[in-house]
Amino acid sequence: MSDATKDQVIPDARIDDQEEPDHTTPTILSIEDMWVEYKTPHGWLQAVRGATLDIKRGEAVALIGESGSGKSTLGFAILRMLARGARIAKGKAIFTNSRGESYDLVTLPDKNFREFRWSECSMTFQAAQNSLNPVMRVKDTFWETAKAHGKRNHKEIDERTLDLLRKVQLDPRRVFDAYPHELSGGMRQRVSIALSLLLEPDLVILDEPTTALDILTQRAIIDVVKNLREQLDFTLIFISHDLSLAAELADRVATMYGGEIVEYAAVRDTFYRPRHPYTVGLLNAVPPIVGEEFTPLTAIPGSTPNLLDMPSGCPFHPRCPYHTDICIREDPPLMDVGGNHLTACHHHDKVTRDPEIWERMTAEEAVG
Amino acid sequence: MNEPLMSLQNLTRTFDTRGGRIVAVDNVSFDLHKGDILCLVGESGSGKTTVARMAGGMLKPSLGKVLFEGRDINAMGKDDFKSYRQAVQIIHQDPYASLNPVQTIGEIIRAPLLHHKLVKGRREATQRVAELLELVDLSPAENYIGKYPHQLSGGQRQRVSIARAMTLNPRMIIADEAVSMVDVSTRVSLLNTMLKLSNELGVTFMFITHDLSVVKYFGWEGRVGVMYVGKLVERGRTPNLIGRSLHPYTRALAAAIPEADPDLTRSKEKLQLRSLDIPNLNALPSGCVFHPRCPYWVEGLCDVKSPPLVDVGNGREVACHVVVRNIQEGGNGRDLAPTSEELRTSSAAD
Amino acid sequence: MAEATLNTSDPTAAAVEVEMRKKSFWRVFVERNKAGAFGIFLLTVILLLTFIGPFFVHGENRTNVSLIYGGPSWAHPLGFDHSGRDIWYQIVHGGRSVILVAFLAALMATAIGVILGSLAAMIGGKFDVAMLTISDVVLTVPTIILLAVLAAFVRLNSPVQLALILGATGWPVLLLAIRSQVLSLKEREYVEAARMLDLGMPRILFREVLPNMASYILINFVFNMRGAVYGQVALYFLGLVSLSGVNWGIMIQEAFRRGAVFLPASMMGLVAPIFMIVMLMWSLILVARSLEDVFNPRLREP
Amino acid sequence: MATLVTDVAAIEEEEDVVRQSRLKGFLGNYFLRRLFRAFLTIFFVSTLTFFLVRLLPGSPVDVYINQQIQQYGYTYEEASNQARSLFSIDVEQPLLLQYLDYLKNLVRGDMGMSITAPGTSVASIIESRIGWTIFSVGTALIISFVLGSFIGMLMAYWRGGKFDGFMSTFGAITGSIPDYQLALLFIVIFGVRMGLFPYTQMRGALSSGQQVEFSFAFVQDALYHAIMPILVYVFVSIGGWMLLMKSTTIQALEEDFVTAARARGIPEWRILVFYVGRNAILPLFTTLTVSIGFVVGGSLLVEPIFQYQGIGARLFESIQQRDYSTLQGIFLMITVSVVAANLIADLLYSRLDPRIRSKG
Repeated sequence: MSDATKDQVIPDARIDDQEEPDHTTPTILSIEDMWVEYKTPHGWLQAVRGATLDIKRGEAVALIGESGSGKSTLGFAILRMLARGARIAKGKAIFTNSRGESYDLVTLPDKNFREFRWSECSMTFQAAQNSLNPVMRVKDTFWETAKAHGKRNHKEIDERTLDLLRKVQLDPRRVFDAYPHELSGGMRQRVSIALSLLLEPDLVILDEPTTALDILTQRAIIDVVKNLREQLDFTLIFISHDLSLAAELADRVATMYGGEIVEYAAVRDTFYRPRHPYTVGLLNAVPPIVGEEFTPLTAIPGSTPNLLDMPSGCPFHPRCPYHTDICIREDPPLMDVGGNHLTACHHHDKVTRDPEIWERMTAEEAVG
Repeated sequence: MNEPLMSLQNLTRTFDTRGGRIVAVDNVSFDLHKGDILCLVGESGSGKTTVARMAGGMLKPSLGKVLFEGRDINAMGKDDFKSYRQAVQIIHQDPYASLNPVQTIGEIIRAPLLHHKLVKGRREATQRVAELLELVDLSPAENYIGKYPHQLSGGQRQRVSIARAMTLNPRMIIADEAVSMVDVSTRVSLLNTMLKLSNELGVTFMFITHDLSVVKYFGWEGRVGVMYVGKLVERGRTPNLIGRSLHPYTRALAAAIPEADPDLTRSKEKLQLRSLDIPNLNALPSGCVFHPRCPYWVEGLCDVKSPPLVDVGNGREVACHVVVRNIQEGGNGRDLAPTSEELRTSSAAD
Repeated sequence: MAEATLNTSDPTAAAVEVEMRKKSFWRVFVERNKAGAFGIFLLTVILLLTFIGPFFVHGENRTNVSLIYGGPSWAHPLGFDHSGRDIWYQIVHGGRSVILVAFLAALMATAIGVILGSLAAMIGGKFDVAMLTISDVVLTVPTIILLAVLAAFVRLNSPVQLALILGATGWPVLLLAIRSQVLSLKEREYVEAARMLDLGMPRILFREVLPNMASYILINFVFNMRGAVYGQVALYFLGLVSLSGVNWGIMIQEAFRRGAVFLPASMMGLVAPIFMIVMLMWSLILVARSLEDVFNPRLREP
Repeated sequence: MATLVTDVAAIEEEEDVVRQSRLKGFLGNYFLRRLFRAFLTIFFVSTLTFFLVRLLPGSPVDVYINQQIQQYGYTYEEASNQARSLFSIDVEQPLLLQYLDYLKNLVRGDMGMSITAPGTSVASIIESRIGWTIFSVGTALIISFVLGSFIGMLMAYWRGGKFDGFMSTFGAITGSIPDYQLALLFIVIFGVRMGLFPYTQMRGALSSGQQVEFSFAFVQDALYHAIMPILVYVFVSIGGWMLLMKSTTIQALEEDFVTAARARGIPEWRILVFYVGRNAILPLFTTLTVSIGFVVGGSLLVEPIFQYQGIGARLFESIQQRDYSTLQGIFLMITVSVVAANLIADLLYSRLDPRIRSKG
C-alpha cells in the first residue's frame, strides 16, 4: 500500500509559480508509513493507514479531514498519547531536535520520551475546556509542568507564566489564581495554548483549536496563534476539520481521508491547484462569506467510509467521479506530482475544480 | 400582503437563574409567509434557539405572542393547538440524540403515520415510509428501514430526522443548527434536500444557525435576522445583508470567519472589537448591548439609549445609532469612523 | 465511533456484514462478558434446584430425635440438623419462598419506584417535591433498621406480608434514579420530536422513554431482589417473622438459636443455607452487571 | 466534528437549578440549605415515629396500658401515668398536644424510660452504648473506604489484568454475604473450627475491669473487642468501595486533563494521585452518605452475634423483648447520627471540590 517515499518523486511537472522543493531547511519531523490500530468488539480497526509526512522546521502544517479520517489519531500517535486499546502497528516518526539529534519517537524508551514531551513537543487538545485539572489552579498547572521538567525556580516560572498569559491576550491577574471552571471556554483554550509554550518547545500540535467556540472567540484564537508564531519561532501542526482554518494559518496542508494522507502540498497549491478529487470535493462544498453573489456548491456523494469495512483500492473511489477500474484494484501511493506537491490519486492529472463533473455523478447515483 | 403563516410578535423570554432574572430573548418580532426561508444567526447566548423553541411551541414566551395563521398558539383550544403542532416541526442539531436508539428507522417514521391514522394498515405504512425516505434522498429505502440509528452516519441520521418531520406533511420546519454536526462533504447535500422541500413542497423554513456561510447558501432566496444577546440587531434580505452588512456586530462576525481561500482570508479586512467577552446575561450593559465591544460607539448615546430596529431602506433594518445616523446623513452605513483611542481606553477601565 | 456505510459497491463488504450477523448475539455476549454468562448459569442452577428440585427430593421435615446431628450419607448428603431433620431436603425446599418473596418485594418496589418516579418527573411541581422529600427521608434511615422497627410493630404472619413490608421500604433509591433518568430522557431531542409529532403522553412514556430505561429498571430490579433477600433473612434472624415451614432464613435463625455457632457437629445446618444465600446474591449481582450488554442494540447488530 | 454548545441547554440547566432553589426558598447558601435538609429529615422521622407508636392499631402505648391494668390491677389513670413516664406521651391529652409535648421532650433529650429495664432512662441507655458503635462502625468505615478506594484505583489502573479480575470476583462475593451471616461464619470457621481466636473472651466492648480511660491499655483492649465486628463491616463493604472507585477512576483516567497531563510529561505517580485519584474519589463522598446508614444498619445484626455492647445489640434486645420506648429512642438516635454523618460527608465533599465551593 503506502510505499510512497521520497525516491518516487516524479521530476519536473511543475507550473511556474509553484514553490521550489526546499532542501535547505532541516526536517523536524518525518513520519514514515505510520499505521495505527484500535481494538473494537468487531476486530481491529485501522485508523491511520500508512501515513507518510515530512515537516520542515518552522513550518505550519495543517492536518485536514472529516470525522474518522484519522487526523487526530495521527496527532496523538506522534506524542504516543493514543487511547487505551490503540497501538502503533508499524511505522516511524523521526524527530530532529534543535541540536541536530534525531530519534524515532515510536521506539524511544519511556524515560526519554517523558522528557521529550512538552520540552520538545507540546500539544493542546480538542475541547481544551476539559484539558485542565478542575481541582487545580492555573498557576499550579504551569508550575507543576515546569517542575516535571526539572525547572524549580519559582520566580522564573511565574514570570514566564505571566508573560505567556499576556501573550495570549489574557489578563494575568484574573487568570493566574483562577480555577478552570472560573474561565470561559475561549479563555481556557488560550490558557492551554500558553501552557503548551511554557517550555519553549520546537514543535507544537494544536488539535481542533477552534472547535466548539463562538466565531468571534475563534477569530481571537486564530489571531493569537498567528502572533505567537511571529514572536516565537516554533513549528506548528494543527489538526482541524475546517479547511478555512488551514487557509488562514498553514504553510502546508495535509488532507486526510479514511486514515490515509491523500494530498500534501503548499497551502496555495492545495486551495488553487488541488490534485486530489477529495480535496476538490471539500473545496467545492465550502462557501465563501464575502461577496454579494451566490456561490453554487456541490456535495461529495456518499458518506465517509466505515473504517471497519474499507473499500478496496483507493479508499475514496466509491465517491469519486473520476474512478476507473484501477482505483478499485489499487490504492495509489502518495507521489510527488511536481513542486513538492504530493497526491495519492491515479488520475491526478485529470482533476479539476469544475463542479459539473460532481453534479453529474450525484445525478447518476443516489445520495447516501 | 396576505396573512403570514407565522407571526412572532414582541417575543420576550426571561429565565430566573441563581444570579437573578436574565432576558434570553428581548422583544423579537418577525413574520413568516408560506414558502419563506428565514435564517436566524447568532452566537451562543444570542437567544436564537429560545426563539425557535417558542415558535415551535416547546416554550411559552414571557411576553408577546406566537401567532399561527393569525391565532395565538398559547391561547388556542385543544383541537387548534393539535393542528398547529402537526403543522410545525423541529429538526434538532444532534443527529445522535434526535433518534431513539432502540427503534429502527422504519419504526421511527411509521409511528406518527399510524398514530394519526394517515395510513391504513401496515402495508400502506411501509410504503409511505419508503416514499418519505426517498423524499429525503435515502434510497433505496429498503436499505434503511430495518437499520438502527447507530448504523447510520451523521448525515444519514439527519435525513431520517427530516423524513420523520415530514410524516405529518408540515407546513413549516424549524431547523435548529440542523447541519452543524454533519461532515463538510455531506452538509451541502443535506441543505439541498431541505431546499428541495422548500421549492417543491412549499415548506416554510425557520433556519437557526451560527454559521453565516450556511446562511449564504441556504437562505439566499430568503431573509436573515442577526441576533445578539437576545436582541435582533439587523435583518434584511440575504444577498443584501451578507455582502453589505451594516451593524458592527454583523460586520465583525462576517469579518471573523476564515475563508477557504488563503489569499482572500489573509487579506480580509478584520473588524477589531474592543473586548472579547460576550456580556454576562446576568449583567447586561446599559444602552446598546453591543457598545462595550463596538469600535464605533458614541459616548453618551450608545451607552445610554438602546437602539430600536430602524428601517434604512432597501428592505433592511438595523438597530444601531451610529449606522442609522450615518445613513440619515447620506452615508452608506459602512464607512464609519472608529471611536478615538482615548475614548476607547477610558471606557475599557469601567 | 464506527459509522456503517450502506452504499459500498464492494461485494466483499456485504459478505463481511453477513458474516458479522451470523456471529450470534449470545456468542458476542459470552465473549465480552464471561462473568455475566457465569452469573446467568449460576442463577439458572439455583432456580432449577429450588423450583424443580422439590419434585425430585422427597422426604419430610419432621423432628426425629434419633437422627439429631446425623452425619452425611448418599441419601442425605448434608446430614441432619439439631432436630434430626434432613438438611439437603431443607436446602432444596427452603429456597423457593425466599426467592419468591424477594421477587414479589422487588416487583412491588420497582412498580412503586417506576410509577411514582416517572410521574414525579413528568408532572413536576408539588408532587415532585413531595416525592423527593419522602424518598430523602426514607433513604436516610438505614433500611434494615426501618424494616426491623416496622416489623416489630406489625406482626408478620405470611410471606405476602413479608414481601409487602420489604417492598414498601425498597423503592426510594429506584424512585430517585427513575426520576432523574426520566428527567434527562424527557429533554432528549427524540422525545421532543415525539412531542412535536403529537404522539401523545402514553406513547411517549411507554415507547420513547421507558424502553431506553429497560436495562436500567431491570438492573435495579435485580439489586432490589438482593436487598429483599438480605432484609428478609435478617427479619427471620431477628425473629420478627413467625417461623413455620422450610426456609433458608428459618434454618439460619434456628441454627443460631440452638448455638450452632459453637457446636462443630451442627455446622452444616448453618453453613449450607448461608452458602445458598451467598450464591444467590452473587449470581444476582453478576446478572445485574451484564444486563446492560443484553439490552445494547449495538451488540446485536454491528 | 463540530459540537456547538447551544444556549438553550445552558439556560435550561440554570432554570433547573433555580427550580430547586426556589423550593428551598430563601436558603441560597449551600451549607444552610444542607443543614435545613438535615433538620427537616430528623423532624420527619421523629414525627413518623410518634405516629407509629401512637396511632397504629394496637399501638404499643395502648397495649402497655392494657397490660398494666390487667396484670397489676392498676387503674387506667395509674397505668397511663406509667405510660407517660415511659413514652413521654400523655395519653389523656389531645393528639396534637401529645405530639407537641413529645417534640418538646425530644429537644430536651428526654426519650422516656425503658419498659424492660425499669428505672433506666432511654437516654442513659443510648449514652452508654452509642460510643462503642460509633467507634467500631467509624473505624471500619475509614478502613474500608481507604483500603477499598486504594485497591479500586489499582484495579482501574491495571484493568483487564489478573489483579483486577481477582479483586472483582473477591468484591462481588464478599459483597454478596449478608454481614451477620459473615459474622456467624467467622465464629464458626475461625473461632470454632480453626481455634484462631478466643471468641468467648472477646465478647463485650471491654474486658471486665478495664476502665474507660485515656491509656494505651484501654485503646488496645477496646480494639481487641471490636476487631471482629470491624473485620465483618470492612469485609462486606470493601467490595462496594473497590468497584465504585474502579469505575470513577476509569472515568477519570479517560478525562482529557489526564491525557493532557501525560502529554506534559508530568510523572505518572503525580498524575495518579493529583489528577486521577483526587477527581475519582470526589464522587465517593456522595456515596459515603448511603454507606454510613448501611454500616450502622449492619450493627443491629452483627453486634448481637459478637455480643458487642453497642447500640445495635441493645436495639436487637429491645426488639426481642418488645421494649418499645427504647426501640423508639434508639431508632431516633440512629437516624440523627446518620443524618449528622451525612451532613459531615457532604460538607467535606464541598470543601474538596472547588466547583461546588465557589457556588456556595
